[in-house]
Amino acid sequence: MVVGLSAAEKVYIAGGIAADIRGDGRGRHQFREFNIDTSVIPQANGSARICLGGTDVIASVKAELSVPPPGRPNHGKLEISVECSPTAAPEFEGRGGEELSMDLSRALQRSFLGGTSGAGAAIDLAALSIVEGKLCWALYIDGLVLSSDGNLLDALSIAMKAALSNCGLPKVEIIGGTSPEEEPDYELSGNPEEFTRLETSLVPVIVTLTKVGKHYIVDATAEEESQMTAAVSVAVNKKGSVCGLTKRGGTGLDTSVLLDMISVAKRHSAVLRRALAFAGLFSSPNVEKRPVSFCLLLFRRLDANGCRTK
Amino acid sequence: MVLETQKALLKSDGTRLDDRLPTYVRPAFLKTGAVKVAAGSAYAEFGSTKVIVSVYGPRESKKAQAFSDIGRLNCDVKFTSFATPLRGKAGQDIGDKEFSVLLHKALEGAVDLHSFPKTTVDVFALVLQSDGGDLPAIITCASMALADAGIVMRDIVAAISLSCVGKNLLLDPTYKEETQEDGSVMVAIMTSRREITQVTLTGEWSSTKASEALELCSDACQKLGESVFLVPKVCIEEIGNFAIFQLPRPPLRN
Amino acid sequence: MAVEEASGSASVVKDVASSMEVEAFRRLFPLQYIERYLDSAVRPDGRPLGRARPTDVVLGQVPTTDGSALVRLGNTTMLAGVKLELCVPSAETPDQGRIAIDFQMPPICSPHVRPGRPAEDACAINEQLSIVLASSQLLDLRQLSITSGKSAWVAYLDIYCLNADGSLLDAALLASAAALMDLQIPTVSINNDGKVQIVSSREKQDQPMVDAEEGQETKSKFVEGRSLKLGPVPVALTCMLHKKHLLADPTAEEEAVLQTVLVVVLDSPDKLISLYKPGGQVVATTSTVMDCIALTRLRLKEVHSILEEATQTHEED
Amino acid sequence: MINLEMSEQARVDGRTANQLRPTLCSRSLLERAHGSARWQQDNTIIMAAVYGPKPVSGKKEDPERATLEVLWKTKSGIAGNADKEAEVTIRRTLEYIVLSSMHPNTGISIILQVVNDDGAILACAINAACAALVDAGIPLTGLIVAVSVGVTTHGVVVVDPTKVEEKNFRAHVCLVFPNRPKCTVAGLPAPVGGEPAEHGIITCVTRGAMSVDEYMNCLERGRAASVKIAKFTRTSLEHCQRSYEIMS
Amino acid sequence: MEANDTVQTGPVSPLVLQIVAPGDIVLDLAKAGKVVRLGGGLRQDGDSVVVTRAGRLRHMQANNKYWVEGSQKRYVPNVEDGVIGVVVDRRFESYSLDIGAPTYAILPILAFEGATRRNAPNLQPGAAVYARVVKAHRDVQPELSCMDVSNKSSGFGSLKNGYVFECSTGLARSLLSKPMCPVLEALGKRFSYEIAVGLNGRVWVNAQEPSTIVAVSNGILASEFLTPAQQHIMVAKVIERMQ
Repeated sequence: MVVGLSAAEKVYIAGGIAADIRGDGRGRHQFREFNIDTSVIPQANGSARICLGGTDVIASVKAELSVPPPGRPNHGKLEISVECSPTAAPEFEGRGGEELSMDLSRALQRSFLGGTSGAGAAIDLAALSIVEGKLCWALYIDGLVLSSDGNLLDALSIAMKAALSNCGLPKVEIIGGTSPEEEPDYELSGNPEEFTRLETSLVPVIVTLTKVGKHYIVDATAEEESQMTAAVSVAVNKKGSVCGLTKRGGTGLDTSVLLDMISVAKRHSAVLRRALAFAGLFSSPNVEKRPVSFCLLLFRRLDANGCRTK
Repeated sequence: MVLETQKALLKSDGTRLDDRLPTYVRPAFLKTGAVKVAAGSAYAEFGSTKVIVSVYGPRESKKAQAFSDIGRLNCDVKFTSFATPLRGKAGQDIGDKEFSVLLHKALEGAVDLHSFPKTTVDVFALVLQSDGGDLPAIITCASMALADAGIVMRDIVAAISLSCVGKNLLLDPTYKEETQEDGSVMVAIMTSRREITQVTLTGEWSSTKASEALELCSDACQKLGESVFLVPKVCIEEIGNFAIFQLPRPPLRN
Repeated sequence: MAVEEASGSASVVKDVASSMEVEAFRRLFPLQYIERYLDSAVRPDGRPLGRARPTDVVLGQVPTTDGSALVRLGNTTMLAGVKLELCVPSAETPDQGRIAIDFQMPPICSPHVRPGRPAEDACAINEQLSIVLASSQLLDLRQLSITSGKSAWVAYLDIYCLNADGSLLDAALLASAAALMDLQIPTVSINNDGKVQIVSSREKQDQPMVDAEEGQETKSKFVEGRSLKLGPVPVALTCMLHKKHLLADPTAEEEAVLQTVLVVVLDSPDKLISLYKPGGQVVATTSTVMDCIALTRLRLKEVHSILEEATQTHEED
Repeated sequence: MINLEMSEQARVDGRTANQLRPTLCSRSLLERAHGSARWQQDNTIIMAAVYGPKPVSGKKEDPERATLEVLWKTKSGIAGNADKEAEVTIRRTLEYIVLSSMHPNTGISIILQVVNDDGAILACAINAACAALVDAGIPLTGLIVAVSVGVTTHGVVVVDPTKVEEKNFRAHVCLVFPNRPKCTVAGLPAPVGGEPAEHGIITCVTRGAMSVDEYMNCLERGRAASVKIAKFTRTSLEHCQRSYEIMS
Repeated sequence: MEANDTVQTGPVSPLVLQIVAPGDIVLDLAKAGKVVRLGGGLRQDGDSVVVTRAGRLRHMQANNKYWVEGSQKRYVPNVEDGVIGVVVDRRFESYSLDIGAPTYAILPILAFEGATRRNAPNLQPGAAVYARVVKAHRDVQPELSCMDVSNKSSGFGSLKNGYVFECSTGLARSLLSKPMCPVLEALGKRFSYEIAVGLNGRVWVNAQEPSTIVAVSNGILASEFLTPAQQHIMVAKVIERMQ
């Protein structure tokens, strides 16, 4: 993202951050207000769209019946990919978009998929298994960037968490073929009321801390991102565990600074999660897929500790 | 079943399958001047992970690229088709590309890009054999190759990875250990400045464990960096006579 | 007039040369630099014109392959690996396996190679290698057969150039042959349906006992692992022709300046596998061709003994 | 000479061992190309087109000389390693005759389209390329002649093998020699290494294994055959714009 | 063009008027004596003169000049050639002209008769210009001028109206030969037209009636491989068809 900034603007941005008042009036540790819509794509099993300031992303979850991955018969599959639409920015066309998409997908995969053994994944992979070694759910989580004004990774993680909460899996009835030799015989439930929801409490959210000058800020805009020296994206789940770490920007970071950033990110993630849970109350994965919209207008006034300042 | 294999990674006396303690790295061998025709090059072995990196340039940047008063670093990582136990190119290309991006990110903070404006330095890596810890090996080797090429650098970058298997933290994991890990950490550090240029973490980690792992990695990098620092000096005398990497050699214990 | 000019510029070069540092002269007048050496029948690296660079073959370097070799020819370095996979033989040749040769020049090997599409040189060498190996009797593809018409091995021979410093075909051919010498075909079991499975060394010890107990019905036949019986190893020698001079085994520097190249491949003193001369500014006369063949004959002996030594050291390890 | 009689019977199309196939060459067939030629040896047909000298940019630009580019197009249209190798061989062969220093900073493209392949394809292509370069008026130091020679399983050497013959033969060779120029000065062109200049080998590509003696035999037969093709090249040139046929 | 500076008179090459091919050695300079001038298609190699292009060897007694007359589609600039170019670009000091050569040619803005900084003809891209080659060296762009050696326009300059078509360089050369080329002579008897022939294989024709232009240009193009007698018959047929 090339933002053409004059020298004066650069000084203004850096100076504002140092003085704890940013261009749009926020402090260093304030998010922009955001808006979550769920069930925005009727064809998908679950979907959500989030507008975070000028950043606009959609996440969708598609569930398909599949064969368990080789070597892990009692696991399901989880795949994540991100696409940057050229409508968001002209740079996204061609290779530029490809590179950014790959960067974002890898950061999200790191945070959501856990280790190679499958431990620490956002969704309990064992819960996706239907018949051991034969049948399981494969969840395809796709992110689409519609408009970009910084902090894409956080927005995508929130959208994906909301989409997973919104996701309903139809019930599968096993009719036969349970013996190890046979192919399993199953029937998908046609009843729209019969679905299972995913356990999504452990899905992490990502908080990116962007270092500009000596300070770091949350939820940076594209302009602020262009002035960063380094950025660290930390994925944190409900337990307060770190689920993924990605660094951007070439400048080195001291280990102590990194550890400090992780703890700050943890505090922010708690606030974000609470807000999301609130949003979750308004959406339910029903079959008619009526779009449910929830606007977090008040969120802006929540500070890092989750208290209302006013 | 998963638990069983996890156990199999550690022997009853707490050592790993290759007799290492969990916090030990594999025997490493590093040498500069592996490719004579390159501006700078290095060869690295971490256990049976073997990589060659050569550096070419600085050369004139392509005209299509926008004007820039700082230089560009162009990284490219390739695997030989027999690097992994299963021969094949399917899916490997994506891995190569990601490695190229991560290598670039790990190095750009350490290289003084202002010292070669409007030009490009090429960093090409070839993984001859892959047995876990490929990316850290490439990063360490590449920073040596850059130093060998006389590119102005702020510091040497050393990198190491770590796998979390059950409760154990295994430093510098092999391929077998990597395939069964619950989480992993990869850290690249400028060793004298003690600054992290690149860090990735996967899997679920409690804060204390995460910081323990980061500390462990940065300490290991530090030690690796100290020995890496010696290598260019040691090899300068050798380059004049016969500078080709020697595969059959007594391994250096780290 | 033109002649005068030419001699004039030559004398200028000589004058400049006397007052110039060797390294600068080498860069500015590469041709004159090399010609000065050639006139006194010696090469810039101290070799006589007809001698190849020190050659070094190490077998079995890559444990992830079924056979591998590292070859160093002066600075030129090649790493070759063979991997075997099971396949169904083609209907035309039911009792033969296949060999697929891939020569690669990754960008690390030379400043002239860029990432992306393979270089023209790499394609040409790949083709030359395939033709030489097909023309020579080195590998009888019938040895790669397991059961006629049903199963066979396909050998993927990948050669990576790690350091390109001239005479690439010579080094690549040597590395290919050495990797094939190192190739170990694994033991396989064939069951009644003709299904072939690779047996690892540990299983091999257990399996026969089980078979004996279960009797005839599930009995699988074993085909013991072995190494290949190879024919005479073809040896290539790249020669450069320049004016009246004949140089064997050129370096990249010499190749770039002197241009006319002639590659001879022999597998026994009288058997010509290939003679490849792609253009160049010097024409080869019958006597030049005979000289090149004579040099290759000497090289053939040398390389065969190097290979023998390499196998011995490998077996001792 | 018993060998020769044997070979006469052995050749499917009734040719003797030293007999070339009917050869045909026509020039300036393509309207757009700066020079073009069609070379036919019975069923082997090659179409060559030359463009340039034209301005080039980037890596191809050489301030000392014109750069040559050869594009080899087979019927299937998919370029493999074999096609790339043919391009390299032909390009380096043509570099021997093109006076590239006359047009620095420019490029000359030679496109060779295989119309039909019935053996001796490389030799035909080189002859076609040479004819097209002459047609385009590219400055040349001389002409070249390419000839293909095969060695049968009995060790008999025959010229200009067909595709079927190439397949059944033990080996075959493509040889390129300089064409003997007309000369008004005695003693020129100067002999090289005790042989006439037109005996010098510019290019040699072998396929299959043979003994050294057999190769020498090939050289001799190839040189003899090249004289006929050289004569044909010259006569076809003199009958500019008209195709001309010989039976040899 | 190269010359040998000896004074004696020598024999003429026996290959004159014959078809020569690249590599042919036509003359031994050691024996040729007096000044020998070499034109297109020939080069000096030591003491011998060697052909580089196929064609007919020509010799002009008056100045002992040899050249090879061939017909190529690609034009290679030679000093003193009259060429027809098309303006492709206008720069501060000069125009760029496409003359069908490997590179564009330069026509300085002041290279017109009586041109000054303030008063120079203004040519737009696409304009056809008849000009003279004044510099032709392989290492630099060829340079043109619209003035003869005595700075007079003498027919050079922008070509207004009319029609430009391309032919081979050989045909262009034959149109300019003396005595007058039969086809032009025959056409001239019937039609009145203006013609400019560039040695780069471009011909400009202008006349009152468009039909005349068509007839003349077709007549010229059809004449390339015909004998003088055939040319007369062909022109007669063209005229007949027009009536």
